[in-house]
Amino acid sequence: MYNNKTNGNRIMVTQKRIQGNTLLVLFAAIWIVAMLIIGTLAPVIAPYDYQQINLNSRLIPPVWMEGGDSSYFFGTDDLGRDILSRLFYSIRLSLLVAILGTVICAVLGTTLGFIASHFRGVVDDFIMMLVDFQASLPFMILALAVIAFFENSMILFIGIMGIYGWERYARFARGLALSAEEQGYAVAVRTFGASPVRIYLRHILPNVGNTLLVNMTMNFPKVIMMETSLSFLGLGIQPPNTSLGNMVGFGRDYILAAWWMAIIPAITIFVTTLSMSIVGDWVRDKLDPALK
Amino acid sequence: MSTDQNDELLLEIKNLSVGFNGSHKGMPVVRGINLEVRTGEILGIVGESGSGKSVTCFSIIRLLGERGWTEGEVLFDGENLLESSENEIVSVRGKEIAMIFQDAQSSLNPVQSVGRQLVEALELRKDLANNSSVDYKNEAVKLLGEVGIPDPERRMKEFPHQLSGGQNQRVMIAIMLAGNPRLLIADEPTTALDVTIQAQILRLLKKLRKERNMTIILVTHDLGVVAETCDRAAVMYGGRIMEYGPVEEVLVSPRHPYTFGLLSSKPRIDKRSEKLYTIEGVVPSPEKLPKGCPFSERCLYVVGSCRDNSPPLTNEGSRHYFCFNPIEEGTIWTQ
Amino acid sequence: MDTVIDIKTEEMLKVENLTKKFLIKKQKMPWQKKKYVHVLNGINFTINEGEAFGLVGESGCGKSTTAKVIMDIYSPTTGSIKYNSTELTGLKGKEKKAIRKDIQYVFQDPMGALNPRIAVIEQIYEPLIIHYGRKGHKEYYKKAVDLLESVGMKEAHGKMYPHQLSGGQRQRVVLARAMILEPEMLICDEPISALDVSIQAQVVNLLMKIREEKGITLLFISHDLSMVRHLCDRTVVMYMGNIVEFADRETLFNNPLHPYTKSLINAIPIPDPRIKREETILEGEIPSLLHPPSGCRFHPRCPIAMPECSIREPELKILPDGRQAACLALEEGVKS
Amino acid sequence: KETVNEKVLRVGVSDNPRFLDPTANSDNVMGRVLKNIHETFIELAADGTIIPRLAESWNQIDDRTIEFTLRKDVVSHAGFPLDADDVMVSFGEGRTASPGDPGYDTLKQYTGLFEVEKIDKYTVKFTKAEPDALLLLRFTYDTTSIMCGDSFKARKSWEEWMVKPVGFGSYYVDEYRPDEYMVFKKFADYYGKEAPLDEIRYIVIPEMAPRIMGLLSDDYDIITEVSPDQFSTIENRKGFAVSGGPINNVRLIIYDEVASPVLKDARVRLALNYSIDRELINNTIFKGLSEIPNGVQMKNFGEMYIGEYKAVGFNPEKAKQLLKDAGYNGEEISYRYMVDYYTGEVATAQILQQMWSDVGLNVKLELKENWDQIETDEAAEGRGIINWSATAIFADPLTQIARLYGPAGFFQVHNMWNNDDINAQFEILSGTDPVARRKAAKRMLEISEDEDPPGTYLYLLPQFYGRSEKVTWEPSGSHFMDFRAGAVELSD
Amino acid sequence: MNSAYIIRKVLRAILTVWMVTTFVFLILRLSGDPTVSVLGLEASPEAVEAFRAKWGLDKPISVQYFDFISNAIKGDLGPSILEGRSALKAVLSRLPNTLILMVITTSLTFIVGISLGLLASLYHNTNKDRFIMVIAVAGYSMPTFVVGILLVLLFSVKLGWLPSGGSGTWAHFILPVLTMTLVESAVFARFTRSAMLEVLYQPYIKTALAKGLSWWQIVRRHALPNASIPIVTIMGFWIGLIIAGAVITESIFGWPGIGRLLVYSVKHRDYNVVQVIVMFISCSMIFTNLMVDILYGFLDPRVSIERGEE
Ligand SMILES: Nc1ncnc2c1ncn2[C@@H]1O[C@H](COP(=O)(O)OP(=O)(O)OP(=O)(O)O)[C@@H](O)[C@H]1O
Ligand SMILES: Nc1ncnc2c1ncn2[C@@H]1O[C@H](COP(=O)(O)OP(=O)(O)OP(=O)(O)O)[C@@H](O)[C@H]1O
Ligand SMILES: [Mg+2]
Ligand SMILES: [Mg+2]
Repeated sequence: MYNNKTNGNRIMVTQKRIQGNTLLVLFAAIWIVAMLIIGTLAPVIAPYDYQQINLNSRLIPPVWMEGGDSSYFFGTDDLGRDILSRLFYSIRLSLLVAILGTVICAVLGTTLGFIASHFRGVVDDFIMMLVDFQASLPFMILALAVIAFFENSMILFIGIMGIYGWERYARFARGLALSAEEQGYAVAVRTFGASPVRIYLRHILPNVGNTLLVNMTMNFPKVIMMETSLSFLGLGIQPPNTSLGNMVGFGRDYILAAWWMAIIPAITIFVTTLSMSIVGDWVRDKLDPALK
Repeated sequence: MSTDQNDELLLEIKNLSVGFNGSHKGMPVVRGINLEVRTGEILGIVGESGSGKSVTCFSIIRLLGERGWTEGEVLFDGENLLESSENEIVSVRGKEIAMIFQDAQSSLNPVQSVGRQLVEALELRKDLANNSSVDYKNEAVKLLGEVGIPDPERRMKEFPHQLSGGQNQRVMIAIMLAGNPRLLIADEPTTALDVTIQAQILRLLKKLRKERNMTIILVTHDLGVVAETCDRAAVMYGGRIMEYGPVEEVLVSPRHPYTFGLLSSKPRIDKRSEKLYTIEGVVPSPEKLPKGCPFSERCLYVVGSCRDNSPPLTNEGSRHYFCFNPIEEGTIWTQ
Repeated sequence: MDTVIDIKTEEMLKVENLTKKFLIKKQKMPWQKKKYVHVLNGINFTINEGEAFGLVGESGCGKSTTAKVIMDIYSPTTGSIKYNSTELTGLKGKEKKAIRKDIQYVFQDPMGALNPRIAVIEQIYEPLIIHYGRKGHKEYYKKAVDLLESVGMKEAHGKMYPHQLSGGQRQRVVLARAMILEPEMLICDEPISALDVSIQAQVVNLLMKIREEKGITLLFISHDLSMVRHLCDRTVVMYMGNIVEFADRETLFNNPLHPYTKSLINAIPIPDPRIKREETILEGEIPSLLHPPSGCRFHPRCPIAMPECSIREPELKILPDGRQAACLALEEGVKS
Repeated sequence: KETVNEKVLRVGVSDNPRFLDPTANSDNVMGRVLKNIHETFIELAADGTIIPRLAESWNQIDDRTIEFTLRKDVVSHAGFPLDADDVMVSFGEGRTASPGDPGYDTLKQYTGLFEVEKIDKYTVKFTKAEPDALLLLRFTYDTTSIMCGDSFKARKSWEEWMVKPVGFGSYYVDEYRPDEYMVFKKFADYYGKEAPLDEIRYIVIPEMAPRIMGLLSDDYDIITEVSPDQFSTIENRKGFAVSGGPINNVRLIIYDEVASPVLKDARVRLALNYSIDRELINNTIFKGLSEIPNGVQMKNFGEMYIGEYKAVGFNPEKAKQLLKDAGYNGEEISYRYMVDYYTGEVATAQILQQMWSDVGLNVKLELKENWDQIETDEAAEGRGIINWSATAIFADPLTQIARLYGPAGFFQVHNMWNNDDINAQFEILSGTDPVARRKAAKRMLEISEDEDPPGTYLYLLPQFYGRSEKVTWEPSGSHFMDFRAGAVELSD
Repeated sequence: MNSAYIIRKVLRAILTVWMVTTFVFLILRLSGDPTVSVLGLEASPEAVEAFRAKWGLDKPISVQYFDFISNAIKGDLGPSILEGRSALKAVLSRLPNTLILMVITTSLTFIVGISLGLLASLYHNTNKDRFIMVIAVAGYSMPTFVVGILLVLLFSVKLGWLPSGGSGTWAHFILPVLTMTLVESAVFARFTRSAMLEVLYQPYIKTALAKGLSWWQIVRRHALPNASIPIVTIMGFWIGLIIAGAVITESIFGWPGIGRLLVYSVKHRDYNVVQVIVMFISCSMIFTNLMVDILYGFLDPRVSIERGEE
């Protein structure tokens, strides 16, 4: 009855754009779900033992390339291990570490940022000091500290990844909250006697959450690559165990001679990050009342 | 105060419907209204809160936002603004048609000083840009003074949160006057002002009309303001125009029961009653409007046909209304 | 002075000597000087339990600031605010939260006071959650819908977000939110300015009703003098951070004493085009708060200003009929 | 910068030495360049003959004493003529003579200490405290290079000297930028044959793939440390070639029988030795281009090469049997290693682990961040297996297996393993009787591989280079990249 | 801001630097020692002892710490154990390389990132938006190593236009800068986009439109400044990011910068060099963060970092 000719303009964008998005979002969501499934089922679906070295079948290229072997879909690595199986296990480990690490990190950082913004003064100074401390401390040294005092363990490793980058969340959260706190809605709920926790979680967080969400999706590949540096130091995932980061890291010398060793996991990281960004943006749009 | 000095049509709204995708089940909130605005007149629009006054104004300069849609025509100087290109509408906004927003306090950029926001508007003016001798800052200070902001020099440097509600509203007015538009749409420009300043602003608007032949659409709830300022008035209800004509006629002897009810609701300064008169019932929401007259559910003068049929346009000289059972001439609205 | 006030005379809110200055020039660099503007200059008034107390005055004279100071949005520079003889300034913790339940504030800028990311109905019943926990969610919702309806809106509006509402609808949402806790005292900062007269009437009737039924105390800030007159038992008139006149309804509107009050009442437009009113617009520059005029702050614009007005600042005097006004012309011994 | 006919050789290396004075330290990267800028009295040719360099002639007086007569036409990079004083300074106080001197330790470690005496302007006499079977050979090693005495005395600090020493070689150090590049220039007044290049630039590109790409895009003429898996990348491109092969260095693994209770039993260690398929590693990882040594010894040892000895080799059945005998029950053995101290260290470790696990040995890989966490006494706890290598500095077991496992070797000193028999053989090997020495060498091999192994050999460390065909150059069989006269040619 | 505020900030800065250096001091010393790196694996125990005595490594750690601090206060940050010369000099000699790279990449990243973010936000949810995002995310999530190698393959090996590594001429800059820009621009692009989307629907943008501003003017004058808090926040830790992010780029291109030096010095436990670098990073970090804090106040006048000051 009424057509949908919109009245918007370049800045206030139009209707069509929102609908065209769904296919991409669907693909991204499927990818993420697939990653999760692969991660969970890795032991079941991996065609080979991912640690089984077979020096006689080294560096076989993926099936679609000349010299490929149909029993090794993505080929083999420098020790003749099946890349596909290793990829599955890597996804399992990396997703676990990255997701847990990112969540710990986001919660920790955001909380501290909010606390700094709320209390200001000495508390702010103290937290910002920690932030500066963490930010100017090369992460490598923190890892060394951990190695110096603890045994290498998975929980510890995830804990370490949870510390990686918290200072960014803290800074973002603090910066945005400083501004949001002064906005009418925050002032208004304060006059109702709302507790700071409520003000921050219910009112300020949704209004600053997008930036934090972006930071989370941005953090993902960095956490994965961080695995490698830590592995090189003897912390976290170590050969013959595998993770996406380690596959890339240990495969980098082969990038010219056997690109599949590093590029296949790199593409996995890329597509996963991309999917997370797409889904993240979609969630963002869904939650944005301005688009309703 | 007559409109026939200049009968040139400046703005003509033809069968305009406006709605929002997603909200109100996609039903329009403004439903096929027609309105004519002549050069140099002040047109008052009054009406129920939520009846679509602001939405109509926004749609004229195409600021409905992301999900708004329009149908119909908005002819400005004979040009359909709803069809014009992005660049054309940008050149119309501010310079030809300016709009004072209702929500001044939130509509100013919170992180820029009011002076900067005002100067920016001035800088967009072509006639000033060609004139190298103008000092935008001085002009801005002058404008702020004109709208009655005390100590304009200092206020220039202040930020919206440092100003009072009324001061922000005046800043908003100044910003929109800065473009020296031919048509000024003022959406409740004086709600946050005390009566003395309101009078000052209204006087300014009248002066502008007189000196620059500026045309003004004044949306307001204050019937007193309409009575004192406007040449003609339109009364809106439920996305429709109910009654439309010269102020003397609409406010003195309203034909439409809704106008009548409105006038009766206003407390008088010289009288006191225990309870104010209100129109019974609740405004219907856009998705549940009755088939016929939108006011029929609350109307005291409702007749059978009101509910099912849209009342036709009745022309009575220079006034127009839509009603099956108009109020008789001479019914006195004062209680 | 209480003689004319017919309602209970128990003091509820006592504002004493309230002053407020704002920093207007931040010291961005250590060598810069700070600059302050004095917005309130020692305000005194007392609101009695159950009464409707009006606060009117020129735009920018400090009405909202007064309200915000009472609400602890701004902290006062000096002065005291007593609520049922509890000192509000410097209150902390539980006591503060308890007081929050008793006094509610309706913001002047409804758009700013609403969270853009939360559906309005949730914002309306949020105060209930804050004070009574999550349990009665359903009831809260119902209560919120009832309130929405009582201000002339529909349940459907509740599901919308602030930017999807019209100005008047937002204003009513904010009002509903403030009423939901059934506070003892409600401070309304221009709660009806964006409403059409019919809904204004509906809202004012509602306020009067709850006042009668629940004994709620109202501090009503408005520019609409006819509404103030209709609603408020006593009213103060402010001008540039000072109280210039204070009286009960009949006295104030029938016989305003202060020249500023007079010009206010004269400026009210009358919704009848046939009546051509004398336009008495105040002449003269509106003075700056930073450099307030000497003596009486109103004298540069005062139609009856005398030489002495620019020298001496008038005090708020209690006149024989119980009203208060601050004008030298009313003081004995000053010749006009 | 480059004029048309200047011959500049650009070498892409993974790392440059931190010191250019031979006594400052001794590591592979130093060995790669030193002989290009420094000269010793004599030099050992690939065929085992001795070529005189700075020394015109020499005269070995007995097992402990030797005299060198210097050439008279030699000038240093700084222009000072060479004489006995330069030698005195090179082995004198402030450089290598006493324990506090910066070069003391390195010299002592690789060649032993000397008493130096100036006989006349061009004759010097060296005396050792103990008889030394290798006395003459010692003077072929880098640490005995002669420095320009006047320049050394004029130096401001050792640190400054270290990166820009003044010697007598065919190139001189022109510019040294740590971590960036290092430039050697032709020394015009070189006494011998003129250097074939005007300039050598050693450019540091730590990563292998960029090095290879740099070669292919003509940014370098030669690159070092290319793994055999990359050969095709280089060879498939016209105008590029690879070369290289094993050098005089045996890659080893070492057992800590003291810290690890499981390894106390020699049978378990033997089982570890037997279960390694070394040929497989060479044939796959190195494409057969390296070599599996016959125990910890080199073929070029000549008389001292024990050809009749048969090193353990690959025998999984025997390994299993040994484990059974030892009552090994899957106890965990830790294997500590680092990421890339030795080429392909990570890959090798994983391969070994797999091979061991095939015979039932439970070896746990523990990646460590630095050597401290592996080799120091504080890190001993729980240590089982570690990586090592042994260079045959001179073609004699004394500088390889004996230096490694002898009483002064790292493992005995640090109490990771002790064997009195080996120590007795070491005494004999240190003597000068050739027949007894050979017997002792054989015995040492037997003890260290078949009886009470402190570790085992893996393969000869290979070194592969990629180069543009504009460069005619062949690797030397050691770490040294020889760019002196006759060794290299650069066409335009 | 008043002098008390400044004093507090300075104290905080000093405390932070102290904390960082102390932490680094302890951790490096507890987890390794430069001896092996300098003397080699098979150094004799005497040599090791002599070496440790020479650099004071044999003293109890508390004494070493005290020496370090007291020297540092005097302005002497000690020698580089690996290089012999003063650690400060060792770092300073590489600083120009890093600074040049940093300045160029930072400005480029900034311009490219923000422009991409802006475009994406203006074309929100269209194909252009998605395309920009895919490019940005690709650059960002592909390991730096891979990005660098691909660039070298294209520009050096295939086309032969640019040197594949090393330093010296302006041409050597291009690929490292390009790599880092490709990798890091996404940071700005993503944050700009998200912050812009927050702002573009605010009511004051409507006001600006009503004034008659074109979309580009609106972006420049209203949207971007108002969206800048997260952008400015990233600037706050940009220095740390870029130094850390540079390590891999530096090793691909053999670029002699601080990042590589840091990794190298940590690996070989060149204590003082690590200290100098960490001090450099933390000082710049503290400085930029202070600037950012002050900027917050400019960007949003409602924000007062020192609340209570009225
Ligand atoms: N962005 C939007 N999305 C959905 N619905 C909207 C939007 N803006 C306005 N509306 C709806 O359109 C109707 C008319 O709104 P409008 O703002 O024009 O009212 P108004 O006549 O200006 O009222 P008031 O006097 O209260 O300002 C309202 O019911 C409102 O809910
Ligand atoms: N945060 C602030 N910083 C500086 N000045 C302020 C601040 N808030 C208010 N003011 C100033 O205080 C004065 C009083 O403001 P207030 O908001 O109380 O006025 P008001 O009486 O409510 O006016 P209106 O009727 O226009 O809303 C104004 O001049 C305003 O500029
Ligand atoms: Mg409106
Ligand atoms: Mg106000």
